[in-house]
Amino acid sequence: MTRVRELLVRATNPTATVFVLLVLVFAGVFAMNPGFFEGPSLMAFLKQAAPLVILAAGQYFVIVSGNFDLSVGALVGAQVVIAARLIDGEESRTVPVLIVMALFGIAVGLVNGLITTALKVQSFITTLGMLLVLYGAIRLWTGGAPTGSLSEAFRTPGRLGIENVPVLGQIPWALLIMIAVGAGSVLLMRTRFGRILMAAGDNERAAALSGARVGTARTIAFILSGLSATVAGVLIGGFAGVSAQVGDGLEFTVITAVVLGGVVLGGGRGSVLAAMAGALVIEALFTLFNQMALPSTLRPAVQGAIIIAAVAYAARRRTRPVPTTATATPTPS
Amino acid sequence: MTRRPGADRLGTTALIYLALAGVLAAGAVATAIDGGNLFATANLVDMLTRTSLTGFLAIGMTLVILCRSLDLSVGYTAALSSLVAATTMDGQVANIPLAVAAVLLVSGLVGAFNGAVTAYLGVNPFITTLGTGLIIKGYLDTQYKGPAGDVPALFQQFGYTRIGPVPVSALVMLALAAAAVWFLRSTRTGHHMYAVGGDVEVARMSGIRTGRTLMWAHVLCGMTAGVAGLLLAARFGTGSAEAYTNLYELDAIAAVVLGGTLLLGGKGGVAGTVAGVAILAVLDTVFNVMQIDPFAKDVLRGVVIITAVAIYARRQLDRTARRPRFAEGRAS
Amino acid sequence: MTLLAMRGIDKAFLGVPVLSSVDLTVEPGEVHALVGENGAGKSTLMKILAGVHTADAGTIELGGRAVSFTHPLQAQQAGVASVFQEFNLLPELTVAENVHLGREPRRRGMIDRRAMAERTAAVLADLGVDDLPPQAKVGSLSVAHQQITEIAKALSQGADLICMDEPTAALADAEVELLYGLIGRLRERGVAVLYVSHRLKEIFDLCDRITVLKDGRLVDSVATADITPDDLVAKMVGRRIEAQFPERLPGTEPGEVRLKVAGGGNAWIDGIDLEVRAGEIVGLAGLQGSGRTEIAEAVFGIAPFTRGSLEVDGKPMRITKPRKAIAAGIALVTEDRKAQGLALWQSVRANARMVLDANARVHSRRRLARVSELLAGLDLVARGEDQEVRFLSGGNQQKVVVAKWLAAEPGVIVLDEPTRGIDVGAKHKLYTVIRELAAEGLAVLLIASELIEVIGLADRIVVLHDGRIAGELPAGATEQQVMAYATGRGPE
Amino acid sequence: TTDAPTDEAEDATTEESGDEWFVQADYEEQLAQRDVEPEGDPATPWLQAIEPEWIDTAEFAQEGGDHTVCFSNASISNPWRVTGWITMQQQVAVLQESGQIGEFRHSDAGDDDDQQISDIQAFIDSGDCDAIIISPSTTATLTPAVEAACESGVPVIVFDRGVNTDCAVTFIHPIGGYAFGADAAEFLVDNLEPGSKVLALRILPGVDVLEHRWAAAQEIFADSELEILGDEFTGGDAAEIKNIVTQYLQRGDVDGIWMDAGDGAVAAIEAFEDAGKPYPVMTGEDELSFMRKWKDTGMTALAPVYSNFQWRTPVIAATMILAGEQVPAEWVLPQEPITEAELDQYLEVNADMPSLHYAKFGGEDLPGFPDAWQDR
Ligand SMILES: Nc1ncnc2c1ncn2[C@@H]1O[C@H](COP(=O)(O)OP(=O)(O)OP(=O)(O)O)[C@@H](O)[C@H]1O
Ligand SMILES: Nc1ncnc2c1ncn2[C@@H]1O[C@H](COP(=O)(O)OP(=O)(O)OP(=O)(O)O)[C@@H](O)[C@H]1O
Ligand SMILES: [Mg+2]
Ligand SMILES: [Mg+2]
Repeated sequence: MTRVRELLVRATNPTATVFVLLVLVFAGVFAMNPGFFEGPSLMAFLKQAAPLVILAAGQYFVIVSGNFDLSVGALVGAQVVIAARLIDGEESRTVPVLIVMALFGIAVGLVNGLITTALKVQSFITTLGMLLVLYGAIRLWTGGAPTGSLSEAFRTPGRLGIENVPVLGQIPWALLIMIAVGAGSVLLMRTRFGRILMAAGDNERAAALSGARVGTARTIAFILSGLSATVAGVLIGGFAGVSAQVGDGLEFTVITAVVLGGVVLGGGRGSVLAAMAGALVIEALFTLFNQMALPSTLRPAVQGAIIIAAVAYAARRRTRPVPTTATATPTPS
Repeated sequence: MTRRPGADRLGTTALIYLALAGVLAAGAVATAIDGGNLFATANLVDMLTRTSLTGFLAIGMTLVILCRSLDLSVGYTAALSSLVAATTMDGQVANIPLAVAAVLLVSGLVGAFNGAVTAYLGVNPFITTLGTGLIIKGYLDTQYKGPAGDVPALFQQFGYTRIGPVPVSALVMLALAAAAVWFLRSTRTGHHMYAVGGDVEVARMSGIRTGRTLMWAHVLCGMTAGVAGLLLAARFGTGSAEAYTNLYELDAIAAVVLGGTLLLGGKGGVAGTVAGVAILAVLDTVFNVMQIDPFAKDVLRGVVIITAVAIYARRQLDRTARRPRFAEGRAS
Repeated sequence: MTLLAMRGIDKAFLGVPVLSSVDLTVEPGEVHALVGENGAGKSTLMKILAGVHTADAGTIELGGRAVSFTHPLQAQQAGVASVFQEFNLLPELTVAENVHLGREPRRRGMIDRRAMAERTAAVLADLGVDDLPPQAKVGSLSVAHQQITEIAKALSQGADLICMDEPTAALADAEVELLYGLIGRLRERGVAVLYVSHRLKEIFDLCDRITVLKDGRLVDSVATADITPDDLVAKMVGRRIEAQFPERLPGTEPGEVRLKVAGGGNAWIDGIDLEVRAGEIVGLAGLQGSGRTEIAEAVFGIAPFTRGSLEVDGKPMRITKPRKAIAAGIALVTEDRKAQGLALWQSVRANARMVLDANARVHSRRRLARVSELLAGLDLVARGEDQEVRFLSGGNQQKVVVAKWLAAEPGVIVLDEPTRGIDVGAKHKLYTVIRELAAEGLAVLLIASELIEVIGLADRIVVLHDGRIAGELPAGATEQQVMAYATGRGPE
Repeated sequence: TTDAPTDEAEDATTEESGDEWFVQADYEEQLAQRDVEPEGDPATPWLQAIEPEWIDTAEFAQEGGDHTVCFSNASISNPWRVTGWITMQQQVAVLQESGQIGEFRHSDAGDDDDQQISDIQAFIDSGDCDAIIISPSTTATLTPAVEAACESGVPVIVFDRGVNTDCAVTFIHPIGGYAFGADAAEFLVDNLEPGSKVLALRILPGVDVLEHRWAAAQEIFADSELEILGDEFTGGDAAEIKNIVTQYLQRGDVDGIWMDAGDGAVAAIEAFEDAGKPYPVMTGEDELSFMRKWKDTGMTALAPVYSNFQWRTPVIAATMILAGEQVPAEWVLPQEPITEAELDQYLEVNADMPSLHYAKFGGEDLPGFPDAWQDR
């Protein structure tokens, strides 16, 4: 019991801001619409939030190791389009196509990782380039707009769930997948790989001189990000079907989410749990705006202001006790 | 120890201009095979025209990146500026000076906000400027539901007039680039940007007002985005909120990095950035002349950017190179 | 009139007091030593004076006027120049630019680069350094030259008070001599120097007064003439330390050859023949830039040998990267702990087990379990193993690095300046540890810039000159003998 | 030299310059045009014209064929434009076959106004174009560039979105956004009980063709007894649409959905299915995914149309102009929504087309049909 509490404290300690923020936003949602916390609508919220949360976990690995992955939005889009074109409505193709998608996600992560680590191209540029390539290549392949259609089986994880559960109504598969990914990520960060990844983001040279395969660890982080984009793609495609715009701009949302979770761009700091909480905050914020019937056009402005304020608050907490050491602005690598 | 002063910086810049020449040559060959002539006047004009907008944005972006910061809000600032310009001018030639002043003020203030939040509140610039961009977007979408304002023909000359084959806007961009080169080299604030980007703590301990330096970089970056907005207004004849959808900020960052400035700050310069901008412009023109499919364009752009950066990443990251004492291979 | 009077200075980090009502007074022209164990608060006190940190309580008077600095610039303007413990240089800038950073001379509003170069040359000449061109890029300089640049930077400010935090930690004896001469000249000009060092010899050679801190409190402030080194150590550590170098432990006999290099060389070193046996401590001596670090890096696979052969435990090896070295049972404690040794934002524990985490071949539960023991054995002062390493004092950070390598239970350990920035108590502890390691059959290759350290510990001393081995001396050699080889003069 | 636009044309009032998108006169005109019988053969709607004012183009007539036609495209960044672009290319192939068009050059601005200005400039500077076709990415901002093109003396054809100048020889477009929005809004008013709740889903703010749709709908809803729950921007992203609709459904019933374009319409319908709510009365667009879902569910719906076949007209117009034939100054193409009665017919014709294809693409008679639209 105390061990659990200790774990919780440790997990939340440096990044408490995001959890406070989560509570605040949920309180706001509750004030607007108490019905939100009834089982079914809460489940619906978690179902729709799951892809971003999973993406945040993937992005976390990349960020904590000292890189960026700007290609995830394009990859999510590409995966959905690939799925639709290859499945083309045939149920029997679902599993093979899922395997192809996983391989594609791994391949994109691998290429991102190798270009970044072996060719020493900064990840901002690598993944920006990858974004362009994926965006263009997928449209080139489909002639500009997605073709084909998804199978029912493919859509199950993103759309359906365990039905008729008392109180909750439906437990979405997406939620279970999200929990599995979250648990897996937390456990992974507690392994030697996780610690090496963290150390590599903190001080690459020290880690390398300690015998760590820094490049390999970072490449694996990119692969994990590619896989998380694949899972997110399966969930998003399942949830809403194919559309041309799928995935657009997700990369910035997810990086914002991770940073909101107290993870420092530049690497070496932050917890994956908090990163995923950051994604929940963003989704909750969108829900809050919706509940408040805030004019659509104003929402970005409010979102921007809240993000800046929250990150500034977290930065103040981090810097206040040690005014001089932490003023350094960590920047993308 | 025998290195000439500044030889290293010069070397990198030279390499980038070499890369530019390479891209030009490759583009010329490709268009020639396709039956075109890249150096036809029309194509040269096209290339030069395409440099101005990204050029303005990239010059300011160079300053913030040198300081190890980033500005993802420039596209939004430019869109806002185009509206401020067009609505202030409102078709009146007499309002032009006022409009220019208003644009520089507004865009400078946006930059100041970015700088202040980044420098004094310790927010990562990626987040600061992403947030600022969202705020401006919200304002634009709410306030302007489309193009607004009217730019008098006189000011439209800024977007359309050419001296010989050279568009005025490209000349202004080059002049601004020259000013920025001078600023970085010869003023204390400019010089300190390298220090702040190299290591803020060291800069601070050396007595540099790091926050102020960063503020300056952001203000200037905001203002160059303002100038880009003026150019947009001159070319559109009106202000356009939609301009932010074009992700100009990513183009600008790509140009800066192509120009050899390190995203981690502290190294690089505007001379390289101009070459980076030119590389992108040449690519655009070549793609257009060759009628490349728009989606293939994206693919090729991505590949070229990564390849170019990979080529000079090797040199740049080899910072700790020590002078060898024994020539390799001979001593054995 | 008193130049500097700090009274009742308090400072806490994260609520933990680091300085408690510390007083310090410095007279004009005085060379004032500030000593104490690692973590005693010396650097913190100096940083308060330099405007880097702001004190929580207390007053500072400079030349009779009360001052309070919130930015280093204010301290500089008030006549306080500082050489900080950690390098404060920008590798991408030249020596001249670094020396004048933040204070660039201007002509008609523009930076005057020529004046900058001239003034830098003048300051370097004043220092007696003639092989450091002002236009050299600092990133390409040796550690020693960087340190000299750092000192030149402080000197060029024309300050009344220069604070130096372990300025000699990276210097070999020859450069230390330069600094001695310089400090003498400063003293003549009435410039005061606040001098932080762990090298007692320097303290007694240079300083007029000594202020001793312990655990953030003032222990004493005495004239150098009134105290003996042993008494000073006792004040610092709180107990007496018997012999400076512990005796070789009984039963430590050189055994099998564990590391053997024959004709090793690469771009920086050449013709290296070296043997280190189990239980043996081999010292590597030489001037700055003589290639000691290069040998360490070659053995460890950072900049591998491109010529010659290398054997570990009799097996020929090609060690081309650190992983291979670690797998072969080699460890390297690097000379720059912040850049090469530690992940500063990670905990003590995470750092201490980094080598185990990173190498499946050396990872084991038993070794993991020993990590805490190792840290305790090195007398680490930290608020727990969860504390982030960046909050530790330099000396304690160094102990974490040593622990990290010992955790892997190597057969050969290369120690590059292992005692840099470590206080006497910790040094003594580390010496003892090195002896114990040798007794356990470890082969130790020891690089140290303080000659007495090499002489005091090593069983054999290999002296380098200009990338080659200039000679070898047995234990008990004199400093003169070592220097004769090191400067290329051959045997005495 | 200067190729800046001259000042004269400028006082053509910048009607778009306010933040008000509703222009009463245009609104009324478009609503009226819906009931006008277009001139021309109904079998080739892309050649029909509503109340055309024929103008003489003899000044542009050129000898022979093999003309170089240049096309500055705003982008092909959405399925509607992708479909249209394929149609246009097929039409060009026909005209090339018949020798009327020689080279067909095109540039794509990727929705970037500034880029498109450069693209147009490059066409002018090249001096090779016998006619320039422009599909502007934004109305007001492309005005100076189009004026510059006109001044170069080459016939200019503008289609889809307009510009604030009438210097182009012809401006080709379907009736317009007001008509689209009104068709949809009227359908909801007619098919819903008074007091029903309607949710409006929109793609982006600030694009005139889309803003007009919403402005007309607001006009009609204001006179009805429907309750508008809200209007949301979705970016055309299916996931976003489904989120939003799901959230509205959590808070209460939604009886009707008004959309300003069909992208992602299916996701909105699925939100009702997943929430276990009855299907709404809905308006989408003639995108097949929506029409197929409509058919499957049997819901009450309408597919307003922004005639995709308009992509054929500009190239035909170019050959007409270069031949000195008369063209309408403003070439208003018919624009008729697809009703339930016509649903089956259109689904049948397009049975093999991909789901993001537009039913009224009007290319069935082109030689490339159906392969060109199927395997892109
Ligand atoms: N920025 C900081 N934040 C938190 N704690 C700090 C900080 N800087 C120093 N400390 C703590 O303050 C104490 C004093 O450190 P300081 O660096 O002044 O010691 P020192 O006497 O210079 O030691 P050394 O001889 O090892 O350099 C140490 O316990 C250290 O952990
Ligand atoms: N004046 C110089 N010019 C160019 N390179 C130099 C110069 N001085 C030193 N170096 C290079 O820097 C390397 C590292 O210097 P460093 O002082 O670390 O050498 P070292 O032998 O390891 O001495 P130490 O161990 O005392 O640091 C030298 O081996 C040499 O290659
Ligand atoms: Mg210290
Ligand atoms: Mg060394």
